[in-house]
Amino acid sequence: MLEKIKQLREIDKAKKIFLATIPFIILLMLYSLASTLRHQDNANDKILPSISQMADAFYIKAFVKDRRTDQYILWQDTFASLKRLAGGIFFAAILGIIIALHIAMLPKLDMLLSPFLIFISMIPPLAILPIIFIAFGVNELVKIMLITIGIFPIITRDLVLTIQKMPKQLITKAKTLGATQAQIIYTIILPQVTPRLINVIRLSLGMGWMLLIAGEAIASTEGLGYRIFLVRRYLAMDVIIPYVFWITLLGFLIDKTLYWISKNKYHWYCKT
Amino acid sequence: MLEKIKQLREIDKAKKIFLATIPFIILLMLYSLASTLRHQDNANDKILPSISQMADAFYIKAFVKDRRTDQYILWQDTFASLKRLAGGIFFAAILGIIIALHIAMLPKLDMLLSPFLIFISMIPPLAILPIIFIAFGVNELVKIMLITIGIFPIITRDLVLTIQKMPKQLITKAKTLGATQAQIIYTIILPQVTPRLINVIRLSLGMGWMLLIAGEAIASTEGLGYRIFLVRRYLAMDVIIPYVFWITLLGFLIDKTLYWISKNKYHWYCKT
Amino acid sequence: QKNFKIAWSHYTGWEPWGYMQDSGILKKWGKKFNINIEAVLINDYIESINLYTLGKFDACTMTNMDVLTIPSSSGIDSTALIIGDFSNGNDGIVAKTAKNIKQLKGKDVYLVELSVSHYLLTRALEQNHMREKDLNLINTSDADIATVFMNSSKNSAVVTWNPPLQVVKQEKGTKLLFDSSNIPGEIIDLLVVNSKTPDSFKKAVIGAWYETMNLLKNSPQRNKIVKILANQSGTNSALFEKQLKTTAMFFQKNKADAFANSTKLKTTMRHVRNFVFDKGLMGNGINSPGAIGIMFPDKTVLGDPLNIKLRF
Amino acid sequence: MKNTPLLEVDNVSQFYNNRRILENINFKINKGEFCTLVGPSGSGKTTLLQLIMGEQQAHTGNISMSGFPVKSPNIDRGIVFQSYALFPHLNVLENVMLGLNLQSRNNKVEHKLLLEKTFHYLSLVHLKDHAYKYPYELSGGMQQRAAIAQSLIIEPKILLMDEPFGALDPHIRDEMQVLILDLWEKNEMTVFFITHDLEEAIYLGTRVFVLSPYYQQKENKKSRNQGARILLDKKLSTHINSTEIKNSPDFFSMVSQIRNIGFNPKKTRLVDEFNTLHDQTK
Amino acid sequence: MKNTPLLEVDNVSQFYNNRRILENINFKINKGEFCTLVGPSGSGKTTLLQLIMGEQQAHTGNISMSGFPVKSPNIDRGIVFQSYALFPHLNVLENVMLGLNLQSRNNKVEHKLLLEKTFHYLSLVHLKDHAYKYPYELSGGMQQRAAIAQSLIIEPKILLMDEPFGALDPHIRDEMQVLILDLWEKNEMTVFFITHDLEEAIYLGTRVFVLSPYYQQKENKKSRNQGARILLDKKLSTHINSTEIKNSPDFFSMVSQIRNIGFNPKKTRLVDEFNTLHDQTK
Ligand SMILES: Nc1ncnc2c1ncn2[C@@H]1O[C@H](COP(=O)(O)OP(=O)(O)OP(=O)(O)O)[C@@H](O)[C@H]1O
Ligand SMILES: Nc1ncnc2c1ncn2[C@@H]1O[C@H](COP(=O)(O)OP(=O)(O)OP(=O)(O)O)[C@@H](O)[C@H]1O
Ligand SMILES: [Mg+2]
Ligand SMILES: [Mg+2]
Repeated sequence: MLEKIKQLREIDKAKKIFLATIPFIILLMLYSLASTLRHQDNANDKILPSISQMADAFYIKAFVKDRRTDQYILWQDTFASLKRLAGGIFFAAILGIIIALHIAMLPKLDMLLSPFLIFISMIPPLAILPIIFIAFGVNELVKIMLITIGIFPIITRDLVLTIQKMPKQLITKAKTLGATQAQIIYTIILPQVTPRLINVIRLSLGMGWMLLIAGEAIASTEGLGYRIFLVRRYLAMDVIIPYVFWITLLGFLIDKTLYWISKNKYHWYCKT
Repeated sequence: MLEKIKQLREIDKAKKIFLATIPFIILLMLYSLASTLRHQDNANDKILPSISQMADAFYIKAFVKDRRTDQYILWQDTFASLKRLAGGIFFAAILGIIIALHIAMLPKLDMLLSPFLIFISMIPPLAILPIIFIAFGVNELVKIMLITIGIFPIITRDLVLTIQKMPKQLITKAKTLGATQAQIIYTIILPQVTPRLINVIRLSLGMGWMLLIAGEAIASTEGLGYRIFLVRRYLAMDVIIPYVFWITLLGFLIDKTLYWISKNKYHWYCKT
Repeated sequence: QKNFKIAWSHYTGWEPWGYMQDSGILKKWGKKFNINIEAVLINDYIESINLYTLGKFDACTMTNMDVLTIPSSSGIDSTALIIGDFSNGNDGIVAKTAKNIKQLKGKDVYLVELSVSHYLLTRALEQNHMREKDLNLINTSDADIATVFMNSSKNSAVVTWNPPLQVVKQEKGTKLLFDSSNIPGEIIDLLVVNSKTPDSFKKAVIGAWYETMNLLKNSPQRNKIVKILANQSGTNSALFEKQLKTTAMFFQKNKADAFANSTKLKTTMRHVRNFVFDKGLMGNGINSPGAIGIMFPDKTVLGDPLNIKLRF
Repeated sequence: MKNTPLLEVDNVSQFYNNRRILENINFKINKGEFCTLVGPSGSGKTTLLQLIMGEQQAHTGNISMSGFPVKSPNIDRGIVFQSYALFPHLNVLENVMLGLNLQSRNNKVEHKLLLEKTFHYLSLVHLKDHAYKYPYELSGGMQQRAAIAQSLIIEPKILLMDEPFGALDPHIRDEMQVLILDLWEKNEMTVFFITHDLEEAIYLGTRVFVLSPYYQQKENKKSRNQGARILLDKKLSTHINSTEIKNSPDFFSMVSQIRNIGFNPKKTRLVDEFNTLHDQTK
Repeated sequence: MKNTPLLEVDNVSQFYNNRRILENINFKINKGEFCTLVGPSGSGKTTLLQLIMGEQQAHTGNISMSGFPVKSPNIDRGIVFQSYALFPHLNVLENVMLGLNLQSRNNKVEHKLLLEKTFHYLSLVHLKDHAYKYPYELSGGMQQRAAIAQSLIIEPKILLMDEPFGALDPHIRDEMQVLILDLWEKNEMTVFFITHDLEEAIYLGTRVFVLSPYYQQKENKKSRNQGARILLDKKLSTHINSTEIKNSPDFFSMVSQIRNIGFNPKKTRLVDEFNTLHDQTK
């Protein structure tokens, strides 16, 4: 009888995967159609290359050593970009959670910082690059910081809202159990917002990629964004589209990993 | 005695405003210092213009008619940009809430669309501009759509998470009270997530501005982002910084307005 | 000071800087003068100039126009150390339906406003006795200009440089109306160094550059190097060779010096600075095109001799 | 169809993480019965209610209403939850009126009638003065009363209630008991009522169930993973409005019988013994 | 300091949106008292408790503990909430052990002792078998028991409880009552206990308060915006472990006296009359 429950779950999973693939297949078909039509019109069309053209271009980037650098470009780019993305998001998360915890717990700090934080969150970092360069120099750091600056206000503000929506009784309870201010922050609030932190990171991954690509387009010699920038001048969509697909796939996998962690490690979160 | 409560609130408010201004004043002082130092070094420095230089430049944009277009540039730009921003966010909100409501209520649609939505949310829209141009053309619409495409996945996914965290008992209760599927979606869930929708919009305003500015950089003849990118060609930081400040101020005011709405119209939201 | 940094960005005439860094030529010449030189790629052209102006770099590649609008007007005394080339067809105006410049009247024209494209357009209009007001200019980001043009309305035109110029020229039905070969020697691609940098740096850079030019002009390695440059700029040799054809490179120092000493350069710079002033690119509060002094090799000065910020 | 019971629970078992909570639950409820369910805390009363609601699906066995298997919650079965579950975005009036509004055709005349009815129910639960408060502005007991009114107002065929009077003071509790008995009689409702107050169970019910995991399988000792069963299913005589009954000796002996059967983990009965006690109430 | 009462509530009034909830509340509680507070639903019992906790600040009047004004919640005052308020990210064991852990110095020997103590309390509230479940896996009654153990384990000077036994079945409720009386006696605790069960109030308390808005100011009619007051403050004789007392006639008359005074909106008393009934318990 427990067997039966398991079976039902398996069927459910299969159904889930089947349904999930449908929109992707539709997208692929739509693309092929559009591409074919454009090629009929103009055999040299560059904007919507055929799937096989893209596969060729992707193959070269992924599995043929580049003459200049003697490396596999795709992997080199991927590695460089993932390092930056991870760094940017990591700092944003750390910064976000630290600020959020303290803002939410210390009313004076809240008054002091919250309006400023909202203000900061509205600054389009790409518009004040020279100032950012003055602050962080021109190096790896600035690419990471661009992501951090863009994302941490969102993380911070979302976590502040989350903490503020927690039942006050839990704080009271903790105080009556002898928790110090620090213990309340670190043993009561922090573990309770961690799953939400994971969710906000999932939500801001897209923005993270965008900032990464923008940053790499400004100053860098490798990375997925750099490559896209480079070939964009030639409108080489046969490289761009697979690269974007690859970025999206990576993002998808990171998202799913984070989801898996939050579901398993923080199972209590979904149930309350 | 009720008078006393009121008085206390007033004092609180004054304290709040006082504390809130401190970081701004510090920022201003830091900036002035850095600017003065740079100008001592090089009287013609353009990167950190002095406050009065910026005030002059801003004055010209705001209150002196432009020779070429015979208009007040700042207001023309502001109006153009706000229209686009409002449009982009409006469509994102509508799209987001509609998709989220249906995904959250219809498990099959969830299976069908959720993975695709995550996928979409990871696509950096600026990297696939050519395809976006094919879909929307090169015009006003594309600038609006850039914002919509960037923001709606965040709104949608956040709302889905919000709805999924609502107590299931409320749905059960609604069903036992005779609510149809449509009534559950539109009279039970929708009003309950509206305040969260407002909050997500507040959180994604920053991203909205960023996309707007990026979009206006691509092809346009007016708008705050257009102006920033135009004057960037000669490092006119005396225009860029006030413009960024203006953008940030507008963002701040929009945020505060939304907050005010959510606090007054959805007072029950903060209390639960 | 022992460490020097050069910022460069992707452009046909500047690709050699990447090669000089990777191949060790720069390093070698640095050693000769007991200094370290590094050439750093900054993808975004304007940002590379900004960084140079900020002082993060000692030298930077840019055009004779942008050196006026950014570093010079920001008070950075700059020297056009190397005149690498001038654009001889690398910048151009392409239209979808218009057959000549006159027919552009009232049409949408996509361009990076206030860039050399804008200058080129102004010169083209001048020659056809037209004014900017006759057109509908639309500011466009350099990276997206080809796509924007291709998806724009039927009557539009575009002013741009290579490689996007190559891409739009290839489009079916487009016509090149005007290009920089119609105003030869006016759009000049330079390596600009901060005038304060020591001679050792300047000499080392000049040495390295012309060694590379020598290799590129005619040597057994030429084809190999072109391949590398093409690769580095994201294309293949054939297309890159095409770009080189429209770029008038100065392979020898004496040719470049001769160009610098010509009176043509003075005329050009007068045109350019008038354009720059006219568009307000020298900044607020500057009310004469002569506010910035430009000194030529013969020590004559165009503009304010007390405020020399650009030296050839 | 007189012979079809209104609600039939047929050999239902339920698990959480491989732990058996309910085991072979069997009973039939006819139209018009007032069944009360008592049992130790954590025995699975709420779980059983969720199965009947259709909020969860039973892992084994079947549950049917009027002969049709139960699917998802619907208007046939009204419910009052243990945790009150009011809609936070509606004030008390709107919460109570919700069921009526969901089914109304939205004309003015009707609206006025519905409003009147709502205020009638609000006064029944003493919330008339608080009609415009939102749930977060209510005390625990007030929320519970609002939830009761919300469910009663649409007069469902069968009403499921999970410790509905738990947070009420004695005065209002008495009134609520009278109210629910009134409505039950007047509207020929069927009620399934969970409570932890044995006296309330006996006083209100026409039939009382005891759900408990404290029993022995056969002669053996208690097995490790055994779920709760219904250890007593007894018909009671109805006694509406006679609060006096609570002091009768019969009443007391009944209470202590139930406590012995269901609530004392040390005194476990054989299932066989129980089976003979299962009244046949068809 | 013998003369300083442990808790002093001095002329406290409280408002919500200009509506008066509590009006001129005055009382003193000495160390070792077991005070129970009853009152109609919505009369302001929970609000009063929040004021004593320091969760809210009184709009007028003062509240002090051992002579010092009450500020924010702290370890002196333990609490069990009406809505159980367990930490969702901790399992039952961790929840109950939390108070001990927060104060421990984290060495192994001590940890083992604390674990033992925790399991002792878990078995007292019958949750030993559920030690590793998370709150969302518990029934209402189990959550309430976990919350009780969580607060009792740190043996606070004064324990505030808001309808702590509301969701418990009669068997466990009896046990909990005995447990709390045991601990009270053993640890010389002071208890402030809100309940809606009058019998429980009288059975447990050494002193009972009735908080109610049903009274008349002077000879006039009930005023529109009057808050709840303490209408009865009565010392009781202690009677630990003698459940029999619940059936004595004294007990019944006491219950009906309280119901008449505090719970019937129709029978309102004059405040003057009340003032004479306020026992002086110093
Ligand atoms: N979501 C869940 N996951 C795991 N176990 C659960 C879950 N919900 C309930 N349980 C377990 O099921 C058992 C029965 O719970 P249920 O809520 O039905 O009890 P109950 O009889 O209503 O108790 P109470 O009178 O205290 O409300 C309990 O042992 C509980 O721990
Ligand atoms: N946040 C709030 N905003 C406005 N009014 C409130 C709020 N909280 C409580 N009230 C009001 O205060 C009064 C007292 O509430 P309180 O919770 O103290 O009652 P209680 O005596 O604990 O009732 P119960 O026995 O039902 O728990 C009620 O009328 C309630 O409507
Ligand atoms: Mg239950
Ligand atoms: Mg209460």
